[in-house]
Amino acid sequence: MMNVRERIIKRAVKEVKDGMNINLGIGMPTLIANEIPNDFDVMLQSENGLLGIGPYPSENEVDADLINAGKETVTTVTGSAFFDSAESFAMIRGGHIDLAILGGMEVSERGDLANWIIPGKMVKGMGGAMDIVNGAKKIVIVMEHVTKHGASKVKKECSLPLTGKQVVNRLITDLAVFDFTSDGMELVELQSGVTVEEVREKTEAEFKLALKV
Amino acid sequence: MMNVRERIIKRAVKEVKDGMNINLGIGMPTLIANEIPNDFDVMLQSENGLLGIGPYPSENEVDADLINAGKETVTTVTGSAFFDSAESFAMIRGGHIDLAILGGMEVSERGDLANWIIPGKMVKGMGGAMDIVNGAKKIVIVMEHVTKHGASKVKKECSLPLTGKQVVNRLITDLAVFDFTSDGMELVELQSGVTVEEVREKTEAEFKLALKV
Amino acid sequence: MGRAKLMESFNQAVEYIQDGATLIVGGFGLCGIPEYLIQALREKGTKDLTIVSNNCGVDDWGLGLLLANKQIKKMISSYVGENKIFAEQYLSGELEVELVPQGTLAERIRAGGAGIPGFYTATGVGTPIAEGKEHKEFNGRTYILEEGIVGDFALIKAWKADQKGNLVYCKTARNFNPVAAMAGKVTIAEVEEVDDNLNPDYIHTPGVYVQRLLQGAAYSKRIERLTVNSH
Amino acid sequence: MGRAKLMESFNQAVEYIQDGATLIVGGFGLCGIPEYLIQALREKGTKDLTIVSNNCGVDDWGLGLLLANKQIKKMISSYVGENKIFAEQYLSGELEVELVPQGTLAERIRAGGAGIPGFYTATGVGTPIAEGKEHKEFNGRTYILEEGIVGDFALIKAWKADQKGNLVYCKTARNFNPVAAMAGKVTIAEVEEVDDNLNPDYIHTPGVYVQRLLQGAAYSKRIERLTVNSH
Repeated sequence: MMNVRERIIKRAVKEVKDGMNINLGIGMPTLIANEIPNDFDVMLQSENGLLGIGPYPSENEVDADLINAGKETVTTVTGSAFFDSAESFAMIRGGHIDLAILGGMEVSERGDLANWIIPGKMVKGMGGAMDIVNGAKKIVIVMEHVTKHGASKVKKECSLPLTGKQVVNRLITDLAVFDFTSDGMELVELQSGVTVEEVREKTEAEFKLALKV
Repeated sequence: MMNVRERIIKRAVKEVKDGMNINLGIGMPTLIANEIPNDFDVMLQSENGLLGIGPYPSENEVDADLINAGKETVTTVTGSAFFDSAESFAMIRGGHIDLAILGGMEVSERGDLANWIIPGKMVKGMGGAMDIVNGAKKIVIVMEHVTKHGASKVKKECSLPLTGKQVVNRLITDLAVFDFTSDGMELVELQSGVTVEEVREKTEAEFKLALKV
Repeated sequence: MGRAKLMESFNQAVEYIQDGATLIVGGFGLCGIPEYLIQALREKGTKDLTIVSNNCGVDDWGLGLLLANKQIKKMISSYVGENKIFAEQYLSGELEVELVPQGTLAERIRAGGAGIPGFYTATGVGTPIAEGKEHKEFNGRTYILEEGIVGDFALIKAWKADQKGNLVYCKTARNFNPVAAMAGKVTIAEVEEVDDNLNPDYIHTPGVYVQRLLQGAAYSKRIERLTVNSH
Repeated sequence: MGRAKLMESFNQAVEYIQDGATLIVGGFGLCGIPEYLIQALREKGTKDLTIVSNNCGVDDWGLGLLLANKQIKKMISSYVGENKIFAEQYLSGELEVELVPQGTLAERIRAGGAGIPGFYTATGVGTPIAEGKEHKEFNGRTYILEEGIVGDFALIKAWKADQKGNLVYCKTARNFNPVAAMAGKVTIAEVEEVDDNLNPDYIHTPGVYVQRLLQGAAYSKRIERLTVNSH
């Protein structure tokens, strides 16, 4: 049986459509790249200044001048392009990235996202997350549904400082998939073996059921 | 004896210092390029997207993809660079051009410039002039002192719509050279054979005399 | 909008441009203009266009072709002095004109493409251009607010492209093309050459901005002011 | 500021950087940082610096060297999570920090270099970043005003330069370097190679932005996260 992260990743990769330009966040979202069908013509953007991220390099290929936004050494695919940081975020802020898949700490029922800071813990910074959630055409958040203590991360209101307000289009957890529209939050899919009751029990947010569920 | 334009050009070229990046306006200012000493390391900027304008091409060298802001075919010098229009005006607006020499229709005693439109005549547009006068580090205007009807073009207030307000640093005419500071307009040089009285007579604007005149 | 597709037909490429659309068109004078796309648009006859472009061609070439065919309702430009038909249509009230300083125009187009709805500039302060615009002081200097421009379509011309839509421009034919590419909801690029070995360090317009790509043959590249060195 | 001069000495290049100066420093993580200029600045010992840079190096490399030497008063960055000394100095109140979203930071630096004192962005609306900032609606969406950043100096790293100061960067080592170059009142660039045959179509930073130029040897180019493909 798949573990929690595998479940989330397997579902998240279905968001990827042929021909898209995509930004994948650091951590779990980065792993989605490996699952994209080989015959898809998809370009991955790295906000430090690359469109067309390739696989990790072999030891011989490692190039200190070629890294992704997570500061990992990478390679490029055919047809890639490098650009500066202002150009990179022009691309993001201007709505030219079709899809961004990012990790989350909390998502609220109105589609607010918190994923950059925990008060009381050391400040690290938001990096490009605030730009991406306000810029990319579709924002998909992937996260575990509950904390390790069992508390719901899908909340009425985020308790953590926000990364973006009403920015999430879709949330994928290990239990379910939700969409956020002007009508509110809607459960659109259940992960295999999960019931609506279980989702209700583990979700602080209020949500409606899509007709098809 | 030099004609009016030659006088102005000969004086204007003295504004050019070794090591400068310079934008020369269309018309009379363009002619200044020919007078720049050969041993000066000066780069001429063309606001359509070139730093490092060279001489006009020979017939064999003509390239439709290589023009200046006056839409004339040109060449490039060694060490030139091409860029897009946003980058070109970032360079201008951001104060990275040391000197711009432009033509004028009227200059006021406060350093206002009018050089883009004559009400009642066909509208053509300001091109890059408004950006340049607010952006380049030093703005030098070259123009004939009086109209062909003998009226002063150096005025108390411009009668034509402005290109820029309090933007002129120096005005060079066929009669004299003026500077504009927070203290007002000051006559700093006379062209050869011209008297202060003649300048006063042909100038509507009020100006002081610099000590050295 | 997803990624570039190399198309065969210029007519097909402009098929979805509707009457009343706003188009951002690359080029400076006649240098670097999308020759074939303009001609296809003339054939299609699309009307009431708002065109954002630094200039409006000459009477018988470039955007002047659309003007002569009365397809343009409004021009947003910095300089339109090369065109007699322009003057006639403007004076008769057929054609609206919004004059924008060249640097402000370039920056407004870039801003539109970069998701920036407005920015402040000193350009135009104290001139007719500033009338009706918000003024604001920063560090004791006055600036005016200018807004980003987004086009329903952008029509641009590059030198080379690869099949991912990455573009490279030639010399000063670059001009407004890269910013226009950014600001079209749909950007249609025509190029002289398709080359799948472009160096990723030297791409001027990343393919993400290009939705349709076409290769033209035998470009006219008319010269407005042929100037040669006499000695 | 006139044009670039190729200099011999990194120490001489940073000589005029005074205590309390604001520096814009290129690089993303340890990629594309001006290694030698940072080291020269450490030797010089200049204090109370305000540094605008996406990150702050690691404890023993990059801007972390200046931090360890207590030369930095304030950091303006988007992400500073790689540095333990940073955490200590921040918690003890020795170090001020202004966190700026990465895209806003890049655009603020570009704006500073481009003579744009402020622009509107949706980034940060509804978050702590928006507090105290002017909000404005454009077409029904809310944006906040962000201001341009200008540095007394910019310290940058490029791959190649010619003697006119034109620069070319390598791959993702480009990052913040081109915008930093624009926004320094004095821009000091260090490069790996001097090559007077750069192609003018492929210049990333035109020489107009570069006032001092130096060539470094044997760059360390430390890698923060070496990641290799296991198969």
